[in-house]
Parts: sequence; structure tokens; C-alpha cells
Amino acid sequence: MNEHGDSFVHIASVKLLLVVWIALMFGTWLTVSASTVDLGFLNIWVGLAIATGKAVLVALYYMHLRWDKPFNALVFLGAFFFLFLFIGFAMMDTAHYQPDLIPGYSPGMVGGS
Amino acid sequence: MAEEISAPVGVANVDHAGSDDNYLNHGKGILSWLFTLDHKRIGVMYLVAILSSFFLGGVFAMLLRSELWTAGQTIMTADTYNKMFTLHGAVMIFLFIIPGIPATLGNFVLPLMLGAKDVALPRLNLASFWLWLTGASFAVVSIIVGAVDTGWTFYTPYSTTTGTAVISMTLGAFILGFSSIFTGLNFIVTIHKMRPEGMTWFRMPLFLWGIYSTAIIQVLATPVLGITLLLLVAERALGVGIFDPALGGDPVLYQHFFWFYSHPAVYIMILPAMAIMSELISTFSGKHIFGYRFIAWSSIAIALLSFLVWGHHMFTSGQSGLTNMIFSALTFSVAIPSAVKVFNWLATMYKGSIRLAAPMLYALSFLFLFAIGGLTGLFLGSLSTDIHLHDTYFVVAHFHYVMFGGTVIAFLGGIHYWWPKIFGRMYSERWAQLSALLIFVGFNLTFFTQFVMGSHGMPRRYYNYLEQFTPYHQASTVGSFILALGFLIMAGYLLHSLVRGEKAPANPWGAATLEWETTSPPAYYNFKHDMRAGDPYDLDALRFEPSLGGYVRRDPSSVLATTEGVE
Amino acid sequence: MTATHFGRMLLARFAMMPDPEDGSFWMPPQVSTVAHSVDWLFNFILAISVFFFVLIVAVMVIFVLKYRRREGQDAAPSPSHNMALEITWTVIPVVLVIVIFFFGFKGFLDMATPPANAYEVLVEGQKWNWSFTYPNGYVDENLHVPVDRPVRLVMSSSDVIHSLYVPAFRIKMDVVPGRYSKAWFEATEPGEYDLFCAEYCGTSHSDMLAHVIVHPPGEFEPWLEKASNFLETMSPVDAGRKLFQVRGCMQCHSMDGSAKTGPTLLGVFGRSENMADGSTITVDENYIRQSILEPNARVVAGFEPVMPTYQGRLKDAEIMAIIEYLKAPEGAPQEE
Amino acid sequence: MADHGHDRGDGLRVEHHFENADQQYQSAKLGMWIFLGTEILFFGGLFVAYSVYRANHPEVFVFGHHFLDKGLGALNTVILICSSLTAAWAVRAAQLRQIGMLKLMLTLTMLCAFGFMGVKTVEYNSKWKHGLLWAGSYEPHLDHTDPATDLIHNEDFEDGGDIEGVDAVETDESGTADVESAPTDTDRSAIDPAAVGPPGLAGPEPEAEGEEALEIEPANAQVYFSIYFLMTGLHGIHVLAGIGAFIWLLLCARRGDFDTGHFTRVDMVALYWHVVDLIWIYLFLLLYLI
Repeated sequence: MNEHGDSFVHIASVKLLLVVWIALMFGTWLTVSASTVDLGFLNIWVGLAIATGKAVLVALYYMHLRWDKPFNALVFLGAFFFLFLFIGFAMMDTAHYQPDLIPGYSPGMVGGS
Repeated sequence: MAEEISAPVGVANVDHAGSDDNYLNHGKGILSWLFTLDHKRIGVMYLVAILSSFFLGGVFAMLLRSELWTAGQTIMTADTYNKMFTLHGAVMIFLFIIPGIPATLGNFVLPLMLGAKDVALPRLNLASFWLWLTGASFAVVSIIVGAVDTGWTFYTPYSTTTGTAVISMTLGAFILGFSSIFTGLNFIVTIHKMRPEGMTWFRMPLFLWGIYSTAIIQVLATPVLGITLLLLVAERALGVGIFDPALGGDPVLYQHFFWFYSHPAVYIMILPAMAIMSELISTFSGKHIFGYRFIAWSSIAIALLSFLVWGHHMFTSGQSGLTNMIFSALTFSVAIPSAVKVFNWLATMYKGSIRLAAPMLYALSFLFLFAIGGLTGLFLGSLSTDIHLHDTYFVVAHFHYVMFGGTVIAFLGGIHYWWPKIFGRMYSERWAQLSALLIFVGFNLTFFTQFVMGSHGMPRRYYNYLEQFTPYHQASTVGSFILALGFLIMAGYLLHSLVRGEKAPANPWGAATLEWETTSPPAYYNFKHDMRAGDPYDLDALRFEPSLGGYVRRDPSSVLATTEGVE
Repeated sequence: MTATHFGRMLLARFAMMPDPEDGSFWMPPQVSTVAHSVDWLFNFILAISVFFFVLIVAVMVIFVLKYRRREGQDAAPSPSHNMALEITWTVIPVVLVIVIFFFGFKGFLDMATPPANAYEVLVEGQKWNWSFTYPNGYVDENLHVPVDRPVRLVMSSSDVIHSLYVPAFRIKMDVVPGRYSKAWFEATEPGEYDLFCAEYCGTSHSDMLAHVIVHPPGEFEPWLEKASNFLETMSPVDAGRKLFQVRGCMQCHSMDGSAKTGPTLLGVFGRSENMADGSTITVDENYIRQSILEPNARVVAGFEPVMPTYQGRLKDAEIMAIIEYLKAPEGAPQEE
Repeated sequence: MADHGHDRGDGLRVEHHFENADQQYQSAKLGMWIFLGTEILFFGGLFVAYSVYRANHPEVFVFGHHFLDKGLGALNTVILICSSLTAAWAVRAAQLRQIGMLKLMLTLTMLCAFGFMGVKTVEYNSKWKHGLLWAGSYEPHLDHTDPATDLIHNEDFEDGGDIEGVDAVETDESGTADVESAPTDTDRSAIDPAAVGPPGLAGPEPEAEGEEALEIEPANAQVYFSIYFLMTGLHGIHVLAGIGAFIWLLLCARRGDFDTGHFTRVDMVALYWHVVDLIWIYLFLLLYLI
């Protein structure tokens, strides 16, 4: 787009858009069917893997990240990094102090102990 | 604006010193202010709004200190006192100190330092100011309908069960959060996309590095405050049982949520102060800043490390021992870059030619007070001593030495430094020095006593106290009144300077950053030329011009862009 | 000038405030086994801090005096960076904080791990009083412990977060609803010490105090023995008064006629009260009993239904004693 | 000098403080990406809450997710993915100045958004009918069928799962709870004395209850529904905001703002919409499928 006096603006071809769309649909089908098989603790990880695959597709192609300035990608990934940091610490700590909690404590609920 | 470039190159920008058209009189009427997109006017409006909040918070503080003159009731009931310290905290933090420096001085100075005409997203800038007003009015509503008595930390389950106006206050803080996010976002974009010719990342004034690091935190941490407060509102309104143990929730999890934002927020408060310090020390020592890259990188380091230490607010909360250990270790890591900054500032003064003008007096008190504030952090970061000191007046004293002795003092320094640029008037140096002295003395008397009280076991947020603490409390209260006197004097001479103050030259201090290359007050469009940046601390490039009463460039063309912009 | 001024300020403060009893200028007396190590670390950090503080301020003052701007004399050229310096003043603090962290962590481990043979006391925090339950089921409003014996506190809260803090022992631990938090200490000196609530918990937060009474060797068990059967040793009225104070009734129900969170119980017996539901009742044994067991079944008009139930927390004999105390005409006056 | 920007002949408007359209576009885009970053962290809080409770009380989530309708969830995922396609296509159309195509794609995206909200309404409605709400209003209704069998059915039974699932929870309710509304904040009298003693010492009852609760409804099952409503609710609000944005874009398109190849706005809104889609991809997995 010369109007933009720049070379980088990327225009996704219809073909690309449709291919990604099919991939996403397939991914959805895959997640659902994967959830019906019992893989024990693996289920969640398989599911997350597929979901992340879908997310990456959307980010790279629909959001043009693949052709975008790397810094924009860095910003986006940075957000996830700090989120994982938060999740990590919170899960670690809560897991460690679980034994101190009174099991099922919820006196405010009907029939709560 | 090509057609406007008629002025002879060389005295461009400065040649109109004293010419009438500037951003202050460019448009008339209240609306031309309230709906302006001009970063300078938005900065000034923020300055007014934020100083008013500071005044309000200060009034609460004085009432608190007066109440504590004697144990038991002095001038108010326990419930009033509890609301009072909550409001003092909430107003000072959410309304004053977090937006504080970036929204006022940042807004005004940042684009000027970049030689730019405005921030990258002026509408967003105005929006964030309006968000601030909205958030503030929510807070005011809450105060009117009976205030809040939870403490500014809104700990559950107290905040979910108390009968006071928690929801409006939390919504207020929620909205103020977004105001802060947009300011930070705007500054990041501006610094990335609008640096002038010649301004590489490592030729940016350190003020910009500080503001940039601050913006990173504002953008990454504040959303978590948003969701935390939203959950708190939901907890009160619907009872979602995430934080309320009565419904199966976990109050300690709330503290994780809260401090994930509120610790980095501490650096949202102090980083801009350090940013100002670098400018002041260099300018008033008449010397190039020492260890530029270390100061710059330490700002980024502080910004990133600040996300790794929140757990040190929870050593006694029931947080697991392992987590305590990790957070204690990480906490110390953040002490290093701060120390590095202080040493570099000291080194900058070496062999300088130091002027003890008001801004420099504040810079010196900053070094003194921030040293105490920072060092006492060591007592609180280390586990076994923190168990004893946590939630005592020792903590109160510590964060006041950092927040007030650090941020507020540097803020005052910055205001005195850029006042001539902002309003085009000089203030009375003599009175300025007096109030600086009073503030310094009053502050130390108020808060040093609180260290001693605290280590003796006086818990914070206490309406009533044991007899043995009376002398400390009274000394502290006396100090607070000296402090207040200092501020009254300041208000006096600053307001006076607006009307009677002598006209300020374009560059009264002899600083080399670009904001001094335009008139005081700046023209509506900031600069008549596209600017070119050189070394922002090369003070030798300037000489004193008696006829102007200020400094001028030996080679004015050195700051003009070699190529005209696209326009 | 700043530094000397600061010195004078400190001196003034020393003179103005002689050290409280046996504590130091900074710290309260040391009465637990951990107090010593905590204070040692405190003083260690204090030394480091004072050193760096004096260093920074001294350098600052010297530079200001030495390089103060004089007419026609500009800054002398000097390097604007120096790697060696930067590394020095980065590495030295790093080493120091590592040392500090190590000692802090070591001390914390001792404070966090109670010895196996610890004597266990249950603590309950409740707006705005503490109650301490001893192994034999006896409840007291103060914490009585034997000297030189590790004591383990198992703490929980029935409303909001509180925090048990004994400065003399250097221990502090939040008391959180829905969980049991634990703390331990071993007192080293008989005597009476202050116990604070350190986590803000509302109106009377600053009055949520108690005493730790450290009994000399051999005196704790007799005390517990005697205290435990107060129902026998005391008259019902006195026993009732004790319960009234220990079990937190007086936090919300005054005996001087002033209404607090709950209605005053001064001369409540036989009084006729308007209920929130509009009905009117005359206070008798049954109403008092019901108000203790199902507090919010029938609430006096103008008060919130906020009283926690004492179902299972008061024995029948104890409820009887409280009723006797409220009945007794002299019950009210003797209330302090 | 006028406050609004200047034309550069080709009809592209450039704000006065920018040097060229590229700088302007790049600034807008960077700003948008930072905003999306804040969105991630904003939602992130809820994901933290989810992870913490999921990790420490898996039984609650296994129990709770039987009451969601996988079928409707999947349907919504498909709808959102389609809307992402059309949104991306809209950007392409704007870049190529295919105004007709642009309007079509914007409309389709908007319809998908409406469709999504429609399906959500159906789901919320059934939860509401059965009192499967957030903790404060959590009150499953009474009914009489055998819980165990129903739960087993639900394991591999997709649509309609929630109705029968509800029967499941209801029966055990008949066993345990008297159906009176949950006490309000102020009513603390239902709270047992906390100091009954540590689990080891005097706390067998809470222990025991935790035990036998596991058979049927685990303790604190309400937390699952709180998290469900918080996450889908916040996401729903973002969808509504998206709808607003698309309406705005359509108006701009009608006004001819995009005839000049000025596609920044479309691009920005599309980016936002893709993130809304991203978040749902995870919500569907974590809440419906586990």
C-alpha cells in the first residue's frame, strides 16, 4: 500500500484465510474428540496443546503477527510471560498451604460446613 | 508547517521568547482546556487535579496525626479514624502518587524532550484524563455516602463484610487503573515511534528511560488490579466465593492478586522520581550524568524485577514457607539497581559546579531520605526480622520514607525545575529554600520516630495505643505540623509567582535536553522546527547569556533537524 | 549541614525518650528463644545501613561543600563513566544482601518449625477479642504459658483476618478464617507481656489486646488446675461474669447501659424488648439461652443479626452461670 | 494552524503531530498490541483463579463440568472461529478498498457475534432454571432420580447433559440440604465456631464431610459455577463491546471513510476481535471439556 508510504503492510490472500479456517475447525473437532477419550491427567495437557496450536494460527495469520514488527509480537508474548509468572507463583503457594485449610469450609453456603 | 519556517536558522524556537502566542493563551475558555488534545494543557490540568488530591490526602493525614496526639479519643471516634486512614491511603495512592509524576510532568515534558508536537495518541491522552476525573468522582461519592473503613488494601473478608461504601471506592480505583494504563500505553508508543532525528535509545534523556520503565509496569500490572477489584465488587454484590472464605473462597489468594499489582505499583511511584533525579543532579552539578547506561538499564531492571517480589508483603499471611523464602531472595535483587542509581548520582556531583537552587535542594534531600527508605527495606526484606516488623509503624515509616521522601520530594524538585517552562514565571528562590528546609526537617521528625515506635512493636492502623508510645506519637505529630507549614509556604510562593513572578527565560538552568530549546511557556506547537537530538547531558554546548538571564546554545543549529520532515 | 542537623535530631530523641524498661533503643525486651537471633540480625543490618547511610550523606555533603559553584568557575572535566567503579558498587551490595538473606532465612526456619514436644494451645480470634483454649478445654482471655517450654499455637478466626503479635517474643502470625495457622515460641522469662492484633480488623482493632502471662517453673499447672474449675470454685454470678468477659460477650454487649454492636445487658433480665419482627418479648431464662444458642432467631429491633452462635462452645452449666450473672441485681454494678 | 491533521493529496489524513501515515499507522498498531497485552493480563486474573482452584480441587471441576452443554459450547466455538475468518477477511477487503466486500464481512462478523450471545443466553437460562449459579445464589433444585447413573450417562453423553446432570445434583441435595436461601453477608450466625481444633485434634466432622461429599457433590462445588459465570460473563461483555465496534465500523464504511485505503480502524477492531476469539478457545476447553 503505497498510500501508507510503507512496504510491510501484509494483505492475506483469501486462500490463506480459508486454509487457516479449515485448520481451526479441524482443531476444534480434535479437542472435542480428544476430551472424550480418557487419558487421565494427560487430557488437560493434550487439550491445552491443541488449543495453543489454534491460538498460534490465529495470532500468526489472522492477526498478521507473522509479517508484523517483531516488537509487537514481543509485547504480546511478554503479557503471557507475566501471566504465567503470576499463575506459577499462585499455584505453587496455594498448593503448599492447602493442608492448613479446613476441608470444605464454607459456612456461608446452605449446608456448608 | 513548512511555510512557517521563516525565522533565521540559529535562533529558531528561542527567538520568540516573550512572544504572546503560547499554549496557555492559544485558546480561550474552560472548554478549550477540558477538551484540548494538547499534551501541555492536559499535563497542567492533571497537575491541578493531582495537587488537589494531594491536598485532600494531606488534610486526612493531619487529622490522623492530631487524633494520635493522645491514646484513645482525641478528636474523632474509632470508626471515623478507620475511615480516615483508609481515605488517606486510597486518595494518596490511587489519586495522587500513582498518576502523579507521569501524568503531570511526564505529559508536559515527554513530548518536548522528544522534540515532538504531541504524544502519539492525543485522544487517548485526553480520555485517560477524563477517566481520572470519573474515577476520582467515584471516590468522592464513596466518601460522601459514608466512606470506606477497609484500609486501602481492601483485604477480604473484611472488605466483603463491612457495611461501608466499598463498591463505589473499588470501582473508582478500577477506573483510575485504566486511566493509568492508557497513560503508560501512550508513553510507550510515543517513545517508540516519535523520537527525533539523532535520538537513539541511548541518547534519550534518562527522564524518558524512567518514564518508559514506569509505563511498562503500568501496562503489565494494572490490568491485574482491574480484575482484582472487579472480583471484589462481584464478591460483595453477588458473593462469588473466590476470595470470601464464608463461600468457600480463599482470602490469601486475594492478597496474591492484590500485591501482584500493588508491589509493582510501588515502582510506578518511585521510578519517575528517579527519572527526575537524573535530570536534576546532572543539570545542577553542571556535569554530564555519570554512568548513563547503568542508570538507564537499572530502570528497566527495576521495572522487570518489581514483578518478582510481591510475596514479601505476605510473610505472615499464611503464605507457605517455600514461597516466603523465594520472595525474600528475589526481594533483595531489586535493591541492587536502586543502589547503583544512587552511587551514579553521587559520582555525577564529583568535580561538578554545584548550584544549590531549590530543585537541587530537593534532589539532595531525596538522596538523604531515599537512602534511609531504601536501607530500611533491608530489614523488611529479610524474613526473620520482617516477622517482627510487619504491620508495625516500622513499615509505615519505611514506605513513607520511600513514597514521600523519595517520590514526593523528587516530584517537588521536578515541579520547581520545570515550573518556569510550564508557566513561564520564576518563583521566589528564598522562600523556596525555606519551605524545602521545613519540609525536610518536619518529615524526618514525623517519620523517623515511627521507625523506633514500630520496632518496639506499635502495630499500624491503631486508633488507641499503649502509654509507652505517647512520646513517639507526639513527636511525630509535631513533625507533621512543621511539614504542613512547609507546604503552606510553598503553595503561597508558587501561586504568587503565577501572577507576580518575573518572566522566565527559555533555559534558566542550563540544561541540554530539548524541552529547554523552546520558549517558556512553550508555543502551542512546541517547536517551530523539526528537532535533532544530541547528547542530552552535554552541558558544555550551552553558555550563559546575561541579556536573556538564561542559557543559549553555542551552536543553535546543532539541535535543528538536518532534513525537514515529510511535511 | 543536613548531616549535623540529623545528628542533633537523634541526640534530642535519645534525651527526650529514655529506653523503655529493659528493651534497647530499638527493640523491646527479648523474652523468647528466637528473640536473640532476630535482634542480632536487626543490629547487623542496622550496622550495614548506618555505614552506607553515613557514606552516602558524607560524600554528598563533601561534594556540595567542595564543588559548590563559585563565580567564573565551571565544572572541571572528569570521566562520565567508569566500569571498575560500576562493578564495585554493584558487586559489594550483591554480596551483602546475599548474606542478609541467608541469616534472615536461617532465623525464619527456626521460627517456623516448632519442637515436637510443644505444649499446644488453640487460639481463636474474633472481633475484637482473643480466646485461648487449653488442652483440658478451659478457655481464657489471656495466654498463660509455662516458662522454658515450647508452646505451639493453633489459630483460627471466626470472622475476618486477625494477626497474633507478641513483640517481646518477636512472633507474628495472621489468623485467617477457613484455615488453621500455626506459630510457636518458648518464653525465657516469667512475667506479663503484651499481645496485639496486628491485622486491621475493624472498629476496636486497636483494643483487641491480651496479655501473655509466663508462669515461673511449676506454677503453670496449678494455675490451670485452679482456673479450669471456676464453675465450682466461684459463685455462679462471678463465674458468669468471668464467662461474660472471657467469651467476648462484652465486646458487643455493654454493662453500663450504652448500646454497642448489641444491646446493653445492664438490667436486661425481665426487661421487655421490641423484636426486629415487630413482636415484643420479656427477657427470661429461655430468651437469654436462645439468644446465646441461635442468636439471630429473635433479634432486638435496631440491631444487626451479626452475633455468632455459641452452640457447642458453651456448656450448659456455663450458660446457667451467665444467666445467673445477668439476673443478679448486683451483676451490673460490679462490671468494670 | 488547524487542530486536525493535514491531507497529503492522496486523501489519507495524517494527524498534525505525525510525520507520515506510516508512523501514524505503526503507532496505532503498537498501541493496539499493548492494549491486547493488557487484555490478556486482565483476563489472566480469572485464569489464575481457575488454575488455583482447579489444581487444588479437581473433583469440583470434574463434577461441575457435567452440567455444561458441550454441544452448545462447541457450536459457539465454531461461530467464533467463523467470525474470526470474516473479520480477517474484512481487513483484507479494507486494504484493497473493496468496500462492498468489507461491508459484507463486517455484517457477517457481527451476526456471528449476535449468534454467540444468543447461544450463551440459552445456556445461562438453563443454568438459571436449575439454580446452578455463582456461590451467592447457588441453589440446585430438588428432584428424584438416581444421581450415580445420571452422572455416568453424562460422562460420554453430550447434549442434554445438563438437564439430567441437574437431576443428579438435585437428588443428593434432597439428601443433604434444607433448601433455604444462602445467608447474606451480614448474617454470620450460620458460621460454626472456627476454633473446633485442627483437623487432627477436634476436626473429624469437616474431614468426614469432605470424604462422603466426594461420592456425590464435592464440597464447594459452587466455586466451579462462580468461575464459570465470571469467565464467560467477562468474555460476553467483550463480545458485546465487539458488536458495538463492528456497528461503528459499518457506519464509517457507509460514510466512506475507507474509500481512501485508510484501513487502520478495521485492522484494530479485527485484532481485538481475534483476541476475544483466542480467549474463548481456552474457555471452551477449560470449562466445557476439562
